[in-house]
Amino acid sequence: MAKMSFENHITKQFDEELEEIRTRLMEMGGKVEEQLQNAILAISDANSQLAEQVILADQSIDAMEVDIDEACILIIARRQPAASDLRLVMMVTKAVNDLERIGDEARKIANHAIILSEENESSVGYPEVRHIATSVTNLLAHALDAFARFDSDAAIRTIEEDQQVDLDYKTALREVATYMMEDPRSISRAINILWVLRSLERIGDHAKNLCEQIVFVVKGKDIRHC
Amino acid sequence: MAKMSFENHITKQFDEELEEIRTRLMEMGGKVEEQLQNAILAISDANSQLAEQVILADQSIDAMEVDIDEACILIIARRQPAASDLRLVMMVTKAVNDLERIGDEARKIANHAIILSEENESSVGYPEVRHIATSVTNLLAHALDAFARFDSDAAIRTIEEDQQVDLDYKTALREVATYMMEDPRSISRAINILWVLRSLERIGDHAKNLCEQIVFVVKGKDIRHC
Amino acid sequence: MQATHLLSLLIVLGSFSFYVSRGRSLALANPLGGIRNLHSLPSYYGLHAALWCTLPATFLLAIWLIFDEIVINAMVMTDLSPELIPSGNASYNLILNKVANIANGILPRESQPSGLLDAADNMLSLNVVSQWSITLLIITLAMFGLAWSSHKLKPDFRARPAVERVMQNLLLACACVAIFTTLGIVFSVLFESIQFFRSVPIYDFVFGLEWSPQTAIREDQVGSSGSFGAIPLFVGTLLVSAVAMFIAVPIGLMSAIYLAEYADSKVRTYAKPALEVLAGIPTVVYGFFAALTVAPFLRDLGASVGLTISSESALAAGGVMGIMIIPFISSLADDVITAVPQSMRDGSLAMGATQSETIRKVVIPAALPGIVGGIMLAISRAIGETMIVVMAAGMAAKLTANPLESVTTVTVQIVTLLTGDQEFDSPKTLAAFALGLMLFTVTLLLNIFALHIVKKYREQYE
Amino acid sequence: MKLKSEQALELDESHVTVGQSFCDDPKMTMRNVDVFYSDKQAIYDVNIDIAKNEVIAMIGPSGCGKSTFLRTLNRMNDTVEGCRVDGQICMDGQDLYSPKLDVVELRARVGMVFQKPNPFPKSIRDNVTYGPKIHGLADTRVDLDEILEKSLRKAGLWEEVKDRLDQPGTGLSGGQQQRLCIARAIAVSPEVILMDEPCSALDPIATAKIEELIKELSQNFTIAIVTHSMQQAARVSHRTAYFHLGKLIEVNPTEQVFTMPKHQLTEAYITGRFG
Amino acid sequence: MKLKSEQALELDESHVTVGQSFCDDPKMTMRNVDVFYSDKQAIYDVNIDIAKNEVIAMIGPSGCGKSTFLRTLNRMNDTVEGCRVDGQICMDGQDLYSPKLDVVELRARVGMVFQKPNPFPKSIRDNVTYGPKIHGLADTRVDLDEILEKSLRKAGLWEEVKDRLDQPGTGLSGGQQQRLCIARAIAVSPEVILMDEPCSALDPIATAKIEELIKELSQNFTIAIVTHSMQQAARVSHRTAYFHLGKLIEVNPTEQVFTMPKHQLTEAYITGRFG
Amino acid sequence: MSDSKTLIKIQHSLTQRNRAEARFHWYGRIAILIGLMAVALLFIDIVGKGHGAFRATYINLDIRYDADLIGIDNLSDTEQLSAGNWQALPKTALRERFPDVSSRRDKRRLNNLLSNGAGFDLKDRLLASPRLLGKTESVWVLADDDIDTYYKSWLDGNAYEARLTGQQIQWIGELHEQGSIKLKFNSNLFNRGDSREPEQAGIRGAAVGSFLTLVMTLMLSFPIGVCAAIYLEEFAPKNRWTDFIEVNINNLAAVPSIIFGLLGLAIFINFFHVPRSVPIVGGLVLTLMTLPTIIITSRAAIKSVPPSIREAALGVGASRYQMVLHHVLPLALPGMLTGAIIGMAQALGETAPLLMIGMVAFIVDIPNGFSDPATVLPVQIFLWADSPERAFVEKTSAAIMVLLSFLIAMNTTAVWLRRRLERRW
Ligand SMILES: Nc1ncnc2c1ncn2[C@@H]1O[C@H](COP(=O)(O)OP(=O)(O)OP(=O)(O)O)[C@@H](O)[C@H]1O
Ligand SMILES: Nc1ncnc2c1ncn2[C@@H]1O[C@H](COP(=O)(O)OP(=O)(O)OP(=O)(O)O)[C@@H](O)[C@H]1O
Ligand SMILES: [Mg+2]
Ligand SMILES: [Mg+2]
Ligand SMILES: O=P([O-])([O-])[O-]
Repeated sequence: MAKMSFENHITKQFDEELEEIRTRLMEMGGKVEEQLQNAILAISDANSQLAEQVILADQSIDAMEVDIDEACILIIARRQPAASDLRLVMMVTKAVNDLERIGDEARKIANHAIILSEENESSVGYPEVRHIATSVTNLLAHALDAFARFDSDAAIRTIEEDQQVDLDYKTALREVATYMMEDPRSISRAINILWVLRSLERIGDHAKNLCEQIVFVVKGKDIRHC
Repeated sequence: MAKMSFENHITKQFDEELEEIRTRLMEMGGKVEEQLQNAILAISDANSQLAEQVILADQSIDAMEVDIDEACILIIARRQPAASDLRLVMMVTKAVNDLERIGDEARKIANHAIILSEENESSVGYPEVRHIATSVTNLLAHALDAFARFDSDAAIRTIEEDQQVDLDYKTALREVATYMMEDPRSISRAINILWVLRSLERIGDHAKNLCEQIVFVVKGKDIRHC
Repeated sequence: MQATHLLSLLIVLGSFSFYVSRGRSLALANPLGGIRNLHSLPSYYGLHAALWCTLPATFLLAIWLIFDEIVINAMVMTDLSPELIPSGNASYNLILNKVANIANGILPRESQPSGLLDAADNMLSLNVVSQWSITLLIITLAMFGLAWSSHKLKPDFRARPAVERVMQNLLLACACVAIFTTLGIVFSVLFESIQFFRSVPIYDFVFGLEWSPQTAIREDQVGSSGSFGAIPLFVGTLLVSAVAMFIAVPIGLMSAIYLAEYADSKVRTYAKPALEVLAGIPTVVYGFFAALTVAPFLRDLGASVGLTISSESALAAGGVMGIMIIPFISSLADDVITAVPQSMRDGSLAMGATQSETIRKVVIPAALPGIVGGIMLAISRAIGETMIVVMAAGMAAKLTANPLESVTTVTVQIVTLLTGDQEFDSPKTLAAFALGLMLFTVTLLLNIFALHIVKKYREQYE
Repeated sequence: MKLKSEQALELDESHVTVGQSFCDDPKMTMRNVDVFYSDKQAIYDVNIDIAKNEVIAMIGPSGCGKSTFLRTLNRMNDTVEGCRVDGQICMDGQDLYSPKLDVVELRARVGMVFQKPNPFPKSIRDNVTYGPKIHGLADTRVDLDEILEKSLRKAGLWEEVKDRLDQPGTGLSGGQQQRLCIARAIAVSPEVILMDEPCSALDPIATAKIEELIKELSQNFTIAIVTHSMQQAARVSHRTAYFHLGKLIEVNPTEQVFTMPKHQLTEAYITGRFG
Repeated sequence: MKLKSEQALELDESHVTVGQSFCDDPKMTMRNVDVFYSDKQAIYDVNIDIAKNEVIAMIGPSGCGKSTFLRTLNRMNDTVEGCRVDGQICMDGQDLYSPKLDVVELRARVGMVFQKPNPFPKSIRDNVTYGPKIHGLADTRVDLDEILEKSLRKAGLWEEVKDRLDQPGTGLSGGQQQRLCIARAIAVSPEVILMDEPCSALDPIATAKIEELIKELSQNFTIAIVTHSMQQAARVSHRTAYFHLGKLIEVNPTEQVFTMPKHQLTEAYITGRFG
Repeated sequence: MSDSKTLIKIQHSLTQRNRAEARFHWYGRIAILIGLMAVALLFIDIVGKGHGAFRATYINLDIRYDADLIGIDNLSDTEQLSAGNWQALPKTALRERFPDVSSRRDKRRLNNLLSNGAGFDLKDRLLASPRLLGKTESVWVLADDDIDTYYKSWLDGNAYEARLTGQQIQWIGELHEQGSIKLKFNSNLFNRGDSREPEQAGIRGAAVGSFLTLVMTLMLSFPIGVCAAIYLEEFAPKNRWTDFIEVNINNLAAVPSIIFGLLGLAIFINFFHVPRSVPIVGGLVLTLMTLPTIIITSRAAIKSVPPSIREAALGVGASRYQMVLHHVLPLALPGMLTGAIIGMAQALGETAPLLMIGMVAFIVDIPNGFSDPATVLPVQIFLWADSPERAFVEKTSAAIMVLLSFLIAMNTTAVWLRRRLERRW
């Protein structure tokens, strides 16, 4: 039973409500993914306008979090979900948190993009950022994908992916530190790069959390911190 | 109704269960607070042993998170909490997440404490860390206190405190960056300090989240992102 | 026309009005866009007309029927030549009867005084006039009713409530029949009894130890010295009833318990109706059985063991009466026992009680008031039972408590006093009514008490 | 750290209903309604509006007067001896308790569904067409059949019973029976439907179906439903009214009542803190 | 993305109960138990252990055989005509259906509490002392009073009724009556208490009190409870058994059944996916 | 947890308790057996006594329809017919059969073999086929009741000779050997009214009287009873007045039936001067008597219609009358009918009140209408049971059997109806 459905309740209303929070979560995921991509684009293209846009859009993600959370609470109050339904609802209320955090990190990246774009045109740290950004974007995409399909196997694979990202992140950090020591003028810029990297790493972690939640929903096992 | 109680259910069992998750959350809070203090102590005293200890102890915090989460799910499945009870349970499942994150950050600080203790005895950045660490420790203490008393006013005051911490954090960052540029040898050390500062800032944020949750429980209003 | 013909006529008129008015209401509804625009359904308009058409007329007919004979008789008698009018109530009726008989051709017209013949003719013609006038009156009244109701027929006329009000009064009238019956009983026994107590002091009647009404017909003793002491009758009645209850209560009760609690459904489906057959057997059959089978059998049995048992013993009558009452008690007890909710039994059985413990300690105590009420009803029935004792208990008013002897009962005496050739107003006849009064009073008290208990109990689980 | 004090859970003498009791376009309005059973007062000074096409749920502990409240709305209380209603209850501005009003007509406009499914022991067809027949709603057989099908469809029962319309309604399952009763009620095109614990005699599956149905019906009818299941109220209603000892304590949008009730008594009831 | 297929929700011919049906130190054991009502089979091949001092809850859709199962445990089924039990049911290793066993003794050892509170129409005192009296458990009046107080205390009723022990038990409120029935059952010191939907006739408040009581009693007694409320099962029991069409589908620790049931049917029932 | 002490105490008490249980069970069995035995005994007794009455003794005679013997010349002259000496026909034929009987006493004894009504039977035969006049025909002629009693008992092997002379016994023996005496179906029992002669007496008059009385009772008591029940259950406000009506009804149901007889006597006969012995009065009295039964059962039937049905009807906007008429009444009708049948059965078996209103009169004619004097079956039984003739015992039993079969049929119908139509909610 690696996949599951949340249909076929006697109360169609309940089906709809569960479907609703799922779709909204997916929507939020899509939005967050977009934010992340834009933020990364803003950095690599030094596009401060795009960055501004990302920062502005973050509010809507925050609103989504609050909305979905409320919907979950309503479902619990109304439907007394049990077993898989309950796990789904609990998962969603945790997942929105993670997604919101991802959104926040994307905003932070965008913030740094603005700062970076105002600075000189040096490309210090860009390759590292690009490399990790790609991995993290994939990670998030896979996580959301796994969620869409309630595919716990895919989720577990994604969790493994995150370990690679963490390794890459450490390497990148070291490299950026090296740049800094090599060229103290780039320190200010490098620090920004550091923050961006850190944000990306956090995003990876949050995507991993998402995957853990998926496994929890599907298998009923809490695999956090294992 | 700024304060509230979770007693007097017809089912005493329910009272007990709610009390149980509350106490466990408080316990977890205490533990996390201790971790934070130890981590900070490990940095300021360059006590790598203490830091190791912090890192080890983090596992028990993780376990606590999983346990409390499970208890919350059971309460929902069993008792169908509504209104304030439901808000409390939902709050707890979010709060454990924040506490766990604080624990994680404390571990990270401890990690950096080890690195820092292995490096030279320079005191670059220490004052900043100390300053912010004190603020953040207070912040957390206040948040936990507000939770213990379900005091939404105190929680709101604590949220305001966090803004000060954020300001201080920014100042500290700028100072550490200055150190780096002034003394490139200290870069590696300073980066560690940066991470510690960042961790402290996140802890402040998480403490703030806790407070927002408290307001949510007591007032029923979701004040996140406002 | 005769009353029955008039009634049929009214029925015809009523149905006619119904159809006409219903049709009219439908016609009214059509242009308005369907019957939903009428206040009531068309049939109510029809009913309204039918009621208005028939009810007043029927009422009038009833009054006419009650009074027309009286009025005609009075008219005939006033026209009667004064020398033929006798004094005294009894002979007044006699003359009237004679006139009526002449008029109806029962008495031959020949050899009757001409005054009477005139009166008879007078009566005949009056009868004809009366019949025609009532016929006319009724038809007019019916037509008036129909016209009135047609006048009211409008789409917003509230026909349904109007019809329903009439219905309610009809129903009420039916419910009052019971009260009239009771009143009838009370009056019929009370008046005659009062008359009786004028000649026999009530004290002598209630506390007298000797009962020999036969002496009262002897010419020289009319109304004066016949002994009307009812005590022997009551003792006899009680004796027979006691014997009956002695048999019926244990058997009836245990049968009910067995059937309700122990018997499986197969036994119950056969045994219960079989037992109920006893309840359906007419008392006269029991009487026959008691008089022709049981009494001789008992007598012979007694003789064979050296006991003298009267061939009309209280034992035979009471015994058979007991058998008659078995199903009465058992079905009443069965009712109250089955009314005890199964959950009581389950509760007791689940505690580890045996079935008899459950019955004795839970079911019977819970049902006890009902059972007691049932037994009291049975007693009242035994006291009032007539045919068995008439046929099997004998006539001798003996003051004895020995069931082997012959005794007589209140009901036996009522029957004997009233079925012979009776002279009205003689204390002997009136005594029967006095006995009836006593019987009614006693059973009334018993019944009210018993019904009260039974009802109170029933409500407990409802 | 208890709720203000123990007394806080009791009612003040002069209470005012908390929340949104009134609305702009009310279908029914109640003003200062008191209901008595002989000497016993069952409802105290209730003021509330019921909006058009809303589902309003009445909840509260046993004996608090929910059923009584509901039954005043179509004067089913008239059948209870000694029941007296004071105050004003109007539907579309018309006083329900004025002597001029015909209760028969009122009950056709305000249908009722009872706790225990109570189909007439007649065929399914006769059950549904009974109301239209006695009210003269159909002039022809065809009209009647049309009403029959429409009502059964609305009650979500048509597909299940269309092949056995002439079989007795009592032969249906409990849930189907209750839906039949709903079909019967809507066959006379009422404007308001009252439901007194319509699911309490049903198993969870049938209950779920009825709840679905209520949701659908709320598009065409105004529905007032009494339920002992708070969750049910939470699921089906737009607004929830909480009764306590005959007083209307709180009326608010359902979501609010179940997550953030305004009155302490409501909170106490919702969270199971009575006793 | 549905559950494997629609058929998955149906039972295989040869089914095996999922989960932890057995335990090490069982109070009662059932092996291959079938129960028939005349020709109709109500229970199919049930195998389960009930541990000492555990609370085991039976849940399942209406008519699935929960009550039947429960009543086989103290042979209350004997009172139903045409009921036959096959297989082996033992308590402490002793076969309950052996001809040698005296059901009177069995029922004293396995008490039962019914759906509707059924106090005898006697005084509270007589209700509780009924069992001890018929079983001759008390030699003196003092003993009896002691049992009376102890039982009422255990049932949490002593404080409420101690001043009116001689008033009729039927005068108590529904919830009190049910606790009286529990007191009556424990007055004969049974080892096992069976409860068949003990709260379904009670309001939520009384229900909550009974649930409390069950929790407390579970320290001294083995309790088997049938309930139609899944939440109740979740609240009071240690293990939960799910029945479906007379078959025992799953037995597992309650927490697991309600958060992570093993069998799809259990999951479907718990989450409300039947119909 | 049950301590072993408890268990031991329980086990200790068990033997005695189980024995008490068995005893109690047996009491029940014995009680029910006694009841059933009483039923059986009664039936066996009645059937044993009465089965003979369905057959009567007939003697085969060669009858010559001699107009002179009878003393008529015109078969269409009713006056002649009624004055004719019909009994001469069988007497002559019998004397021809036993030509050696000569003494007057013997002749009378010989004539006593025949029923007094035998001649009238022959008259009917002749009137049915007038061409028989003057012809001879072999006819089975009804024998006297004493002969009947003797012949039946003799056939059964224990001859009852008390009322016969040796000579008569001998004649019968001869006739028997000739095959000229035999038992045939007793059609008189079902075709005739009462008679002083047992062999002539039939139950038809009583049966018709019973029927008319019952019809009267049913026509009055059922509608009134049902209406009263409806009023009391559905419309009556709860007040003193209706309580009073209720108490009245319940009490009337338990008032001894003879009291109703007194009522009938005092009110209908003495006050309204309705003639005695007529079905109208009988019907009226029985109506009053059965009314409470019908009201009570009807009320029970109405009560058993669940209130939810009423609420349902009111809930869709039916008025109270529509509710009663459309829903309550149809559902309660089976119960009401059952009540009516039971009431009728009760009325059919009732005797005492009818004695009071003069239905004990000796009435030979079969009543033709409600105002003809009549008697009823149970009263007929009472009368016959009181008659001294031994042959009436048999007749009585037979009448009882007929009455009982009616009653059982009615009660069975009631039970069947209840089973068939009763609804359980
Ligand atoms: N016919 C009646 N006569 C007298 N009192 C009544 C009557 N019906 C109800 N009551 C009383 O009126 C109060 C309100 O009753 P109501 O039936 O409206 O309560 P409810 O909220 O519907 O309760 P439940 O949840 O038990 O149905 C109760 O105290 C009840 O005892
Ligand atoms: N006395 C009986 N005779 C025949 N069949 C019965 C009897 N009692 C129960 N049954 C049948 O046995 C099956 C199981 O019944 P049981 O009462 O045990 O179900 P349950 O799970 O307790 O249902 P519920 O939740 O409705 O109480 C049902 O199909 C029922 O119809
Ligand atoms: Mg109610
Ligand atoms: Mg059950
Ligand atoms: O929000 P985070 O602390 O998990 O990055």
